[in-house]
Amino acid sequence: MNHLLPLLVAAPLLGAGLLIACGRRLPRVAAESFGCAVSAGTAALAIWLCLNSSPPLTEWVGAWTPRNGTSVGIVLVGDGPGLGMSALASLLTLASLAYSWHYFDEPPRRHAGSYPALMLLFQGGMCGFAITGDLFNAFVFFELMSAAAYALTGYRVEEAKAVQGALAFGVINSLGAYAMLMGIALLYARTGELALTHIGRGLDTHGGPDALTLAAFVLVLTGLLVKAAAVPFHFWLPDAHAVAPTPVCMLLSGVMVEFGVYGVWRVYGTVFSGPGGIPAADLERALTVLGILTGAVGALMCWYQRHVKRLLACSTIAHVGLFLVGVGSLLPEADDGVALYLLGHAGVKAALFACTGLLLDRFGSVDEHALHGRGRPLRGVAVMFVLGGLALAGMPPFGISLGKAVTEEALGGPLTVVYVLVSAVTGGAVLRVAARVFYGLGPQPRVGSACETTGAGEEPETRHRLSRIPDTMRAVPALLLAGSLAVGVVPGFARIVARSVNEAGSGGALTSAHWTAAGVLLGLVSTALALALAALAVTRPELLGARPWTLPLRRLQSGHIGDYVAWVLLGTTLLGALALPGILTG
Amino acid sequence: MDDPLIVVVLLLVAAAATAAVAVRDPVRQALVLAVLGVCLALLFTVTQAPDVGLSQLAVGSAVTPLLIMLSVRKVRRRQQDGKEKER
Amino acid sequence: MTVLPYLVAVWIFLTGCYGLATSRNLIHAVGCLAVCQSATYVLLLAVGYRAGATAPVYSDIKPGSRPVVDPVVQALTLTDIVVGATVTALLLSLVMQISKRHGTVDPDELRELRG
Amino acid sequence: MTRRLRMIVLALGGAGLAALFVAACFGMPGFGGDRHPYGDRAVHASLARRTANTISSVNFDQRAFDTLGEMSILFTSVLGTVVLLRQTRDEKRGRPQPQEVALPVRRYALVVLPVALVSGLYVIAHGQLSPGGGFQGGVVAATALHLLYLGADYRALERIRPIGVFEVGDALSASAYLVTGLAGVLAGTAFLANTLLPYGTFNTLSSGGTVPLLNAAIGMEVACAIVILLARFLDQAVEIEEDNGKR
Repeated sequence: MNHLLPLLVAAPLLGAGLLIACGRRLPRVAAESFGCAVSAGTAALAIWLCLNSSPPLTEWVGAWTPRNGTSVGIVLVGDGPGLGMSALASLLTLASLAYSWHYFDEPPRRHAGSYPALMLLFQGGMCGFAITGDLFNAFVFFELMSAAAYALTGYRVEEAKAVQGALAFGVINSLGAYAMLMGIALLYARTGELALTHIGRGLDTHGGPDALTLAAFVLVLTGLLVKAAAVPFHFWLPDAHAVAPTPVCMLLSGVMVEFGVYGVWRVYGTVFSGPGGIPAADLERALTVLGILTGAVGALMCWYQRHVKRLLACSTIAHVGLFLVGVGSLLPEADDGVALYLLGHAGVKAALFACTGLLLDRFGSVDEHALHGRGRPLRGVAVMFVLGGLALAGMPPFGISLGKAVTEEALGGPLTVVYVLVSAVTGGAVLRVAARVFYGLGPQPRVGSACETTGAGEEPETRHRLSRIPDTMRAVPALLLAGSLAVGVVPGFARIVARSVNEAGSGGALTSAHWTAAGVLLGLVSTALALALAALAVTRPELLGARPWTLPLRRLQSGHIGDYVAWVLLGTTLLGALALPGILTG
Repeated sequence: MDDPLIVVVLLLVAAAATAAVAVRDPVRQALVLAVLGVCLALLFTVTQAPDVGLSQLAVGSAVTPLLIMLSVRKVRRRQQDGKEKER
Repeated sequence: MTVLPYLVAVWIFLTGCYGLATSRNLIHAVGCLAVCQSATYVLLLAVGYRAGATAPVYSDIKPGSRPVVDPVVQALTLTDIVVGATVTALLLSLVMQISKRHGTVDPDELRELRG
Repeated sequence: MTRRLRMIVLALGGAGLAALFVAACFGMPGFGGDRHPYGDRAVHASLARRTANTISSVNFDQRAFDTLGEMSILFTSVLGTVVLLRQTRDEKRGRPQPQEVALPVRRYALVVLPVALVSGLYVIAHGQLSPGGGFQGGVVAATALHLLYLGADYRALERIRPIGVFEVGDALSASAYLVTGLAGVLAGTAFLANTLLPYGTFNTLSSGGTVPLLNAAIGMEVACAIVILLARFLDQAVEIEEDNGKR
């Protein structure tokens, strides 16, 4: 069975190759159906392998099975988290392809296969990154998913915003990837190995951590955190996610950004967690500080957006902050919670983007103020949007709520407050949009400030403005929400997730994840807070409107590539400073 | 380091890279990048990496600068068209 | 002296970053990104170098007769060079589209996507 | 953000990163050191499989999965460039005027073209033996083809460069690489396993098992990819114009 692991990568890539080879003659429907079939097949394979991943599968590509404990090949690790992430990525790819099926804007002439092919390449890159156990190989697949994502983000080249956002995305992420490659070179210099476990062992035999270990750690994490959009590496994300075509946004926000967090968890756990790596206290400090910062900045930015896609993108930043706090605690229970949270978040966020896409295609705008009350006829979409907002705020029994509850219980203390506040603000912002757009509540806001991006004047992504919404585009968000709900309510699912996460990491500790009274209560509290915030914002707009002290924060989001590069460098320094104390004393 | 040749080439590479950043005009930057490509190819050859040197020579000193030149040509042509239209 | 090659790589990387941050022309910025990338090649090959060794190609030397430099880093660098060029092409095509849609390639003049 | 603030942030970040890097450099093993465990194993494995060029063995056998990823990045970037530089609705195609090229340049280009093309193919074919291989040879061959732009003119180049064929070739060679890999799975060994073909005689063209096959696939892929890239860029720089009616 472990021979089938590489197929998770090979199948989508081969599908893309065939699509391009035959795409010039293929009618559009055939090309898109083929794309859906390939991604569905890969998803099925990923799920099947995932169900059989205990004990974890390992596969040496090219049959370079180690002799005397060493090998020259590349190892693939099919454990629960890796296969789970590839299953999630494949399912979301399938959802986005289904969402764009037939209705998405005309493909370029004689290139009917190019859009599904790019999606499949994206999927292949994500699956490869999820299952690889080799650091350089991880870098390669990281680049693959980035390259596909840049192209997909700029897909609508006639939109001025789209090409600008895609370039910022491309430049910043490439820079992050090169930083990561520098880090890999440093690790290779020290240990002479590339497989994750071997690097970890090599660091341990060398003795305690020193400046080289710290630099390698900081550089590798820079690449991953740029992808995860942790503050201050996050500036590219609102620009890119707000302008990418909606089905691509579903993938970017739903799973690609989360791959950064997954990468941090994987790399720290297998490379830097030994005595020769970075002491646990340092990682905890670094990730907790960055996580709280990310959560706070993301939530604030999210609240003050009127461009709905940008608002959702900022809420992704906020939630990534919470993931980082959870992962940074290094507690096995928190890992379980984050895994569940991530699964639930992917479904909800993708569904919310899908609903926003429907607004765009129907009304040619994603501006909260301009759309005031115009969404009334879309009753089904309204219900889904509200449910999405509530789920984002942490309402039980959605998967997000369960994951959050488990993590909160593990973390305890003040970090719980951060969790509740951030989810309340992001959920509240979504609910505010729902109330204004779909129900026309409250007065139509008039205030606008000079430094903000409005969502008006966007082009629909479909060929024409939709007069009625096709069933596929409506079914996809509904199914995604149902999936997110299932994460929370299907009995035994949480236990399976917890077991496979613990088996792969967490030092063999076995924990169980389930609903508790305290968790439900916290979820209800954050939901109530979100509802209150939304109600207040709708009825008394001036009360929670833009404050002068938030202006500098919003001005930082300048759309200028040079600024973003400067912030990346500062972030690297910050990360180094946060992880420094343990190196100095140890 | 016993090989003074490597030191010289390394310094050449550093100088070329600095120049590639310092030159602000993209056309001249493309030329400097081509020089940087040749210097890197030289460095790779003296550090016993002929494969990489060959690759760098073909890509770094031919393809990349060519792509940059073509982009500049497109952008400039566009801007000239724009100016003529304004007149 | 034994750290000079590493320091050169670091210098190239930081110079590239500086150029990227202060660039007034997006085409120039993409060129600076290519400079950043060449830093990774220099670092990788410097790590794999072995004093007094020869290239790891056995078409004209007898196996085992002389020490060879590390072939792994060379393989990594080799593929990366070609890939770097194509990613540069991808970014340059975005720049061309920006020039069409915004009428400028000066990052200071791009006035959308703020706040 | 003002220019001044950006410079402050940049200076802070750059200084921190520089300090980190320099400290790390002094912790590195000295330049030219003798400890390369992975490299030594790779050399050993390459000789055991009778591949004279160790680097080709690493690229196309030991770490062929990396090369699969790199090839896919190449494929993705080319596809992305094709999509991004497509002719949009507000653009039209202009006919470029043939430009006068000096006769010596023209003759030189036409003489060098076949030489460069053949040397590109030679470099691909000898990838497992001598320095070179699919990546380098592909670039050389693709660039050589564009000498025709100098030697004749743009129209001649367009005639011998039917872009559709190259796009199909690009996709097919990528698929060929994958199919070679999948053959290993079907044969029951492993993905990209180099156990199907005999390893041949050391230092001959047919040595190395599947290495020459994968090498050829990469050579074709790279050549097609670079041709398409240059074609798209030339297209933009020479042919595609904005429709004067709009904007």
